[in-house]
Amino acid sequence: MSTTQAGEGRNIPPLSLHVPEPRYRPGDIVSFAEDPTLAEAGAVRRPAPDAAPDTMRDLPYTLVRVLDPEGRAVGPWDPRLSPDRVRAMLRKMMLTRAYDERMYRAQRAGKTSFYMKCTGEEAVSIAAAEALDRGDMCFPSYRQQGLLIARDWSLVDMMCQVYSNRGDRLKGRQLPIMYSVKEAGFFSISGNLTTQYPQAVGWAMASAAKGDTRIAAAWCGEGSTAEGDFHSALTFASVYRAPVILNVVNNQWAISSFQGFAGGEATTFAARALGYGVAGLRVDGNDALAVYAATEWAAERARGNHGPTLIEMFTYRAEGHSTSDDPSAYRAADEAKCFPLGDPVERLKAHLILLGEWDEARHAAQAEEVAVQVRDAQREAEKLGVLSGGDFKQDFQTMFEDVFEEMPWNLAEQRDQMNAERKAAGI
Amino acid sequence: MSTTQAGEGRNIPPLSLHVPEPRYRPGDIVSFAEDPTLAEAGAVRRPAPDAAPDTMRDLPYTLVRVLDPEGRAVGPWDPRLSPDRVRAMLRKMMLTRAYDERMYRAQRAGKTSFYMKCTGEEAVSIAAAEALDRGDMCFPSYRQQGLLIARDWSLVDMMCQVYSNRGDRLKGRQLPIMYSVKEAGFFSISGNLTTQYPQAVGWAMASAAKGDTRIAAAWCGEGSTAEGDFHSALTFASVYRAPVILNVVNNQWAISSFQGFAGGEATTFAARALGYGVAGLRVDGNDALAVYAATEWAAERARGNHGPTLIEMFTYRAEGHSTSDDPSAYRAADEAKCFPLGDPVERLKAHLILLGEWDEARHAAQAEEVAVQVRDAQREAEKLGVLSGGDFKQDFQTMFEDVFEEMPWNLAEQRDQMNAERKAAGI
Amino acid sequence: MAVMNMIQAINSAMDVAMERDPDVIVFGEDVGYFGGVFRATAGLQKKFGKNRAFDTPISENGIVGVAVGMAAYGLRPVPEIQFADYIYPGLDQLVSEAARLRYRSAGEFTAPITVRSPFGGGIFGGQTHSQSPEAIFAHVAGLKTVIPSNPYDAKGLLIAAIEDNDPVIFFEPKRIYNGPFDGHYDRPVQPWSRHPASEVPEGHYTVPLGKAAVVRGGEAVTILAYGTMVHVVMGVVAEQGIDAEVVDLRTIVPVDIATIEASVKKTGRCLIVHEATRTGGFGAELSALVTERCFHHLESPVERVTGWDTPYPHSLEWAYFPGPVRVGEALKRILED
Amino acid sequence: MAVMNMIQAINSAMDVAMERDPDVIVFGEDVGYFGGVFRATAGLQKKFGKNRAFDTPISENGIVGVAVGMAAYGLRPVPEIQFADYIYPGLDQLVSEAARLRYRSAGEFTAPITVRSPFGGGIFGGQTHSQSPEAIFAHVAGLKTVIPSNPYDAKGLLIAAIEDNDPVIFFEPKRIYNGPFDGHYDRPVQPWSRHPASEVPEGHYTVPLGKAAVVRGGEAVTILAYGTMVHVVMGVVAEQGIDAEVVDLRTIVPVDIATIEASVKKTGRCLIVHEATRTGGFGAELSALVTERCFHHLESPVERVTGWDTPYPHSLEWAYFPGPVRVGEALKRILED
Ligand SMILES: Cc1ncc(C[n+]2csc(CCOP(=O)(O)OP(=O)(O)O)c2C)c(N)n1
Ligand SMILES: Cc1ncc(C[n+]2csc(CCOP(=O)(O)OP(=O)(O)O)c2C)c(N)n1
Ligand SMILES: [Mg+2]
Ligand SMILES: [Mg+2]
Repeated sequence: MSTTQAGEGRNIPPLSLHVPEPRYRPGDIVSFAEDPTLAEAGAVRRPAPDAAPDTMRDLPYTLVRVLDPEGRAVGPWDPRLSPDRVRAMLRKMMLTRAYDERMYRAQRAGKTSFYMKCTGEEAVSIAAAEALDRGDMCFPSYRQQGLLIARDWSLVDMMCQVYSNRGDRLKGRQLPIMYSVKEAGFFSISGNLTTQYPQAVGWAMASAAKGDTRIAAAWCGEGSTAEGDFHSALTFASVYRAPVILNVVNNQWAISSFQGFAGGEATTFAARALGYGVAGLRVDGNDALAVYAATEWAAERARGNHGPTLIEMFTYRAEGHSTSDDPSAYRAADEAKCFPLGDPVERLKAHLILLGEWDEARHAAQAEEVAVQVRDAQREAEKLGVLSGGDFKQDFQTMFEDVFEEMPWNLAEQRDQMNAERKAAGI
Repeated sequence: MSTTQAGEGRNIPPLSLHVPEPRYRPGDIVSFAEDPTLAEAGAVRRPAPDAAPDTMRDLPYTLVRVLDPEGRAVGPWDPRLSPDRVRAMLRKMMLTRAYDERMYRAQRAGKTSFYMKCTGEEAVSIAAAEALDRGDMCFPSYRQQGLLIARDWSLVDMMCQVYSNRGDRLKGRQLPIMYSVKEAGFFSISGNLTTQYPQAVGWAMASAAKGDTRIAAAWCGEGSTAEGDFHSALTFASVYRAPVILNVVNNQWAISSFQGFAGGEATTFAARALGYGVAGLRVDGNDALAVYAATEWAAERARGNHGPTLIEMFTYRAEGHSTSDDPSAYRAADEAKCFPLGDPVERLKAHLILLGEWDEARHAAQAEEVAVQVRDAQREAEKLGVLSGGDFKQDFQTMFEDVFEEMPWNLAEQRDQMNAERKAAGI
Repeated sequence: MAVMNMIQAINSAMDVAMERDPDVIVFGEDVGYFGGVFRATAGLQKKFGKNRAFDTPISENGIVGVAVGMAAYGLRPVPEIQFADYIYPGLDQLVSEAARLRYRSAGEFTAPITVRSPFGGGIFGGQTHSQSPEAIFAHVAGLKTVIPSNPYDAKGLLIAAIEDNDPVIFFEPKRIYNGPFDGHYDRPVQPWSRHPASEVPEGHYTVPLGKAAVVRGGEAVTILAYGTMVHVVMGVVAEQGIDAEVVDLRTIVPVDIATIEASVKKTGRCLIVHEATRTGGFGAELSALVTERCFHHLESPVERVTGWDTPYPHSLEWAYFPGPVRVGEALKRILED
Repeated sequence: MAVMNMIQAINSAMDVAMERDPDVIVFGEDVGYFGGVFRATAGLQKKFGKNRAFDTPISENGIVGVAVGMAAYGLRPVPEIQFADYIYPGLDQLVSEAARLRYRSAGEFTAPITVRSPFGGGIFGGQTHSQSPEAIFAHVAGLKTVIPSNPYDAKGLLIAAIEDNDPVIFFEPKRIYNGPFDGHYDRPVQPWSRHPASEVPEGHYTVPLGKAAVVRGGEAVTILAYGTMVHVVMGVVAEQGIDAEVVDLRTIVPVDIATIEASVKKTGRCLIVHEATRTGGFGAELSALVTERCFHHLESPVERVTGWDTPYPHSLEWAYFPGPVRVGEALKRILED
């Protein structure tokens, strides 16, 4: 080490730590300035789904949008869906919102311990599910209840899980909303963030190794991208060109932390794709047609053995993180209202009306209809009980089942002990 | 889910799994075709060290080189070092190589349990250390012994660690080559890959939070980039704009796995930087001047509060992974010889000769001189013992020390028990 | 003196430690601006600035990893892991790095980190908001593991942990953040203000690591517990009028063997209670230690009342939780034997 | 029948399992082309193709994570973790995902994964090539943990593990890959070929999980051990002519409690031997179980001979390793008590 080297004894200014800060905090007046990365509808090119990743390194820095401010579908990504299919999507989005609203109120009424809404993010799940095949496997986070609704899964079944009641196929073992529906290609939700990501890649690798035609798709929040599982998933997906779609739902917030704490100040989440040499898209997540188009493109890519796609779905978490959260403590009250990409239900509705395929009256009627559907489902579900303090809806014995396929001696003994002790204690 | 949807009942070809395969395997004739990503010396632009990351997204896809095929230093990255400094670097690189050679033979002679060479990668450590300040903190992997040699650390001290002998400051606790030298700004090496990466970022964050002027640098192999720690490190470095240089030493192999198994088929390792919105450079790691220049640039960037840099050092692991490895089982015999970027010592030597600052005779004399220096150091070190089977060089009691600052009762009891039992057994 | 609940006491401990030592910093998911999902770090960013109290990416691996590097620099990091259930991604940095840094560098580098994390069940949190993974940490050489059971201890132990020069895992029994829950989930929980240990000095003091507290003297049986279970045990003992000696371990590594040994040698009987899964839980170590050291004083086998060997089930929480019924039945067995 | 060492037996197990079931796949770092750093998967890629035996990125988290997804698809993955010391980055996927998938989905999804990993010391591997972390896995509900001590068992247990419908951690004591090491590091090691358990059927057979083997009958004391320690114990017992009953546990979860209980009730004395760190090691669970179940039969306290509560030290390996001296001294104490 030369002593003449630069640095020693230099009079240089001190370092400082950069700690990100969101644009607005409680009390601030929100006014989102023009954000050039949000691009105009129709402005982004659509490469062939088999294009090499290095021919589309621009895409992560822009935004795939189909619906323009008036509600017209424009540009190369327009999926040209029939009005019937668009109406079906709208209905499912409305049904999802109604379901959330009702279950949220059930929790507030003390009927269960916990609930999480996906308000404002309905397009992300519904439109993606519409663009996938029924046999494709979904590895969701807790905010993709829309996938089940898109696949016409029983609301009663979902509610029974939320209530941990006698009808709960998961035997009351899981926190509300941690659904598992193999029949609907919906993987068991984990409470540990991002673990589903490498699992989706593994499922896709298995499908590829077996010469199957089914692909996998996974979802995680933008905050969750910081977990190591995200990196494992992308690395394995890239190395083995796994037929998988990896969605990052950037709803701007992770509980109280804005997306800057996951790296969103420095670049987009779609740009993560570049580091792994895989295709990356950044999509208007409140534009159901854009979500559909991007998912369709990525599915075709995966199914054609052209490898994985990372899609950032740019959206906004319009409500609290969960029933345990009060966002007014950390973000400005009207951020959701001011979010530049609007509301996905309103936007799809406007599109259909513009096409002459929908009107306010039909919309109001449909809102009423899905509300009734949810209310009826709730009545059915509640017949099987709701969760409350000390009153068990499940047979105790089930607690010891399914730890292993066959119950080992220690669990059998523990079950017997529990029964004996409760008996001895007269309960 | 509409039943008319694309996909169901489609006659589509089966998926297949892509499992990477290196270009050459044992028995193959190696002939590296022109690789466009290797760029010509001098061809790559040098942005200002405070340039925004989004103004240099091209750099990860090319290669910063200073020495041209004849040995001339060309282009904007030429660090314009004095001949004295270049000669000093050359000497340290030769010393590192001689040290490796001798310790490797000591292991083969049964004097210790394990050794790892860095042959072919000497420039990566030596030139980087030369471009850092002495107070900057290094978080190395096991293949950066050159950092210690660059900082003039005692060879005898290093050897005592390799021998786990009475002179070993680490009390024989660590596998050979897992040095720790706080005085030389060299962090304790871990056997667990990539753990040093977020640690380096944490050190840099601390330095920044304290208004210090010292920065941190870390090294890991290209194979090690797949670990979750890599992702954590880059995420935290990006979020807090930590003053840190994160080096990926892409020596093409990770034990028996070529770099394609870490994602190297799909893109460069420098491109990982893009995903985090941080500066990324891809550098000819066998070109000491390029390594110096890139490190100097990144250090200036970090010290000026402009954030982290990820540098891929493109090089080749010329020997086996470790003394436990035989690379002839998995790679072509003459790959090292045919590696298009040559040998770092030869290239720096040619440069000095071209400048008229060096000649074959001086080179031969220096080779002899460093060999003698190493041999003398070895003699010194061996006076304090070498590792061998059952013969302890360390006081037993030390085994129980340093688990905690103060020894708790269980360790004190265990120490006493060990002493008593050995006494009882007459040993 | 002030009246504090557990959260307030823990908050006060960090406040005091940060006041006294500019090298103490706190960080974690939602820890900065918002002050933590349980509000344990509320107000610290405002008071000490963003350089000393800040939010992090959602990466437990990164949180612990950067803490190790900060500690190597010379800071005293106090990271929070939002729930103990999420500590596993950070485990390698804890067990392979923080725990062994002093040893492997022969004292050159150290890792004086205090990892705080809410743990334990009883809040209808399901499998991933209820776990008690303390046994995993207890098995790792080089880590200390601390579990307070009341506000006074929580503050004193946390300050001691932060001032300790070795890495400490500080598990906070979240069920008793707001009151000393005795396991009777069907009765209203008393607030801390009615409990003497809610009297907490406002300034600096420490409760030493590695020292248990005999929270109730007795002759008939020794009960070893920590965290929430101390209150469950005390409730049963009081209700049933058993002359038990109740030992609140407070630190499980290093465990206060002298206190345990003295108590069991006196009573001749021992019950161990914890919430974690039974097999391989810390109760096993306690049972082994007691038998090894007090064998000839024991009049009945050491018993364990623990969580069952299953994941933590959401709706069957109160059947899983080792509550008053199970503790009571075990005490009957032990005293009758 | 063929004569096999441990590596050959393990290799043969995978070969047989892959032959019989096209859903069995193996992968891991250096596992494919090269056949593993210990050569356990040698030849499998050549025989079964790159879709069924392949190299992976260096990401234990990814290796286990993709295995869970593959298992959900319907495969039977057999990933290798190169050394048990490197399993921690994959721990979350093991304990939070694989272990709980059947439970949390009420049987909809399962994770029939067998994670193979060389473990234990005695090879001068230092801190990160020597660990025995079995206790961590034993504490996790939903995982089985298997540790063979000889070629015959290794093959039969590995096939059984692969065929099992639950996740299994299969720890291979690397010190005995090539011969039944008895702890006398200063004597030449015998090759497996001189040991009867090296006679291994070439085809399919299983050794059931959850069943211990009484490898030596005896009356004076029961010794519980697994892996390398079985041979250390057998050596001491033979040399000292002690009438010990030696139980090779083979599976530690679920442990074969019936065999343990019967033996200890017969002998009245019990020694537990393992290489892992003492505090919170699996020996603690064994000691607790024995005391709980055999208390009135015990004539002396259950003892543990284990690794010390320190990281695994490189050059002091033989002072750390619980070798013949320590086992011998403990037996003396137990038999004299
Ligand atoms: C491993 C892990 N760490 C922390 C948590 C606690 N946690 C639950 S949700 C959440 C925020 C996730 O934010 P994001 O990924 O953006 O998803 P969103 O809630 O916005 O849909 C956190 C920190 C967890 N569940 N798992
Ligand atoms: C966490 C962890 N996993 C696996 C290993 C085993 N291992 C040691 S070195 C190595 C290869 C590393 O390759 P690379 O990162 O390219 O570095 P290089 O050896 O080429 O310098 C592996 C797999 C380890 N030490 N730590
Ligand atoms: Mg979010
Ligand atoms: Mg390498």
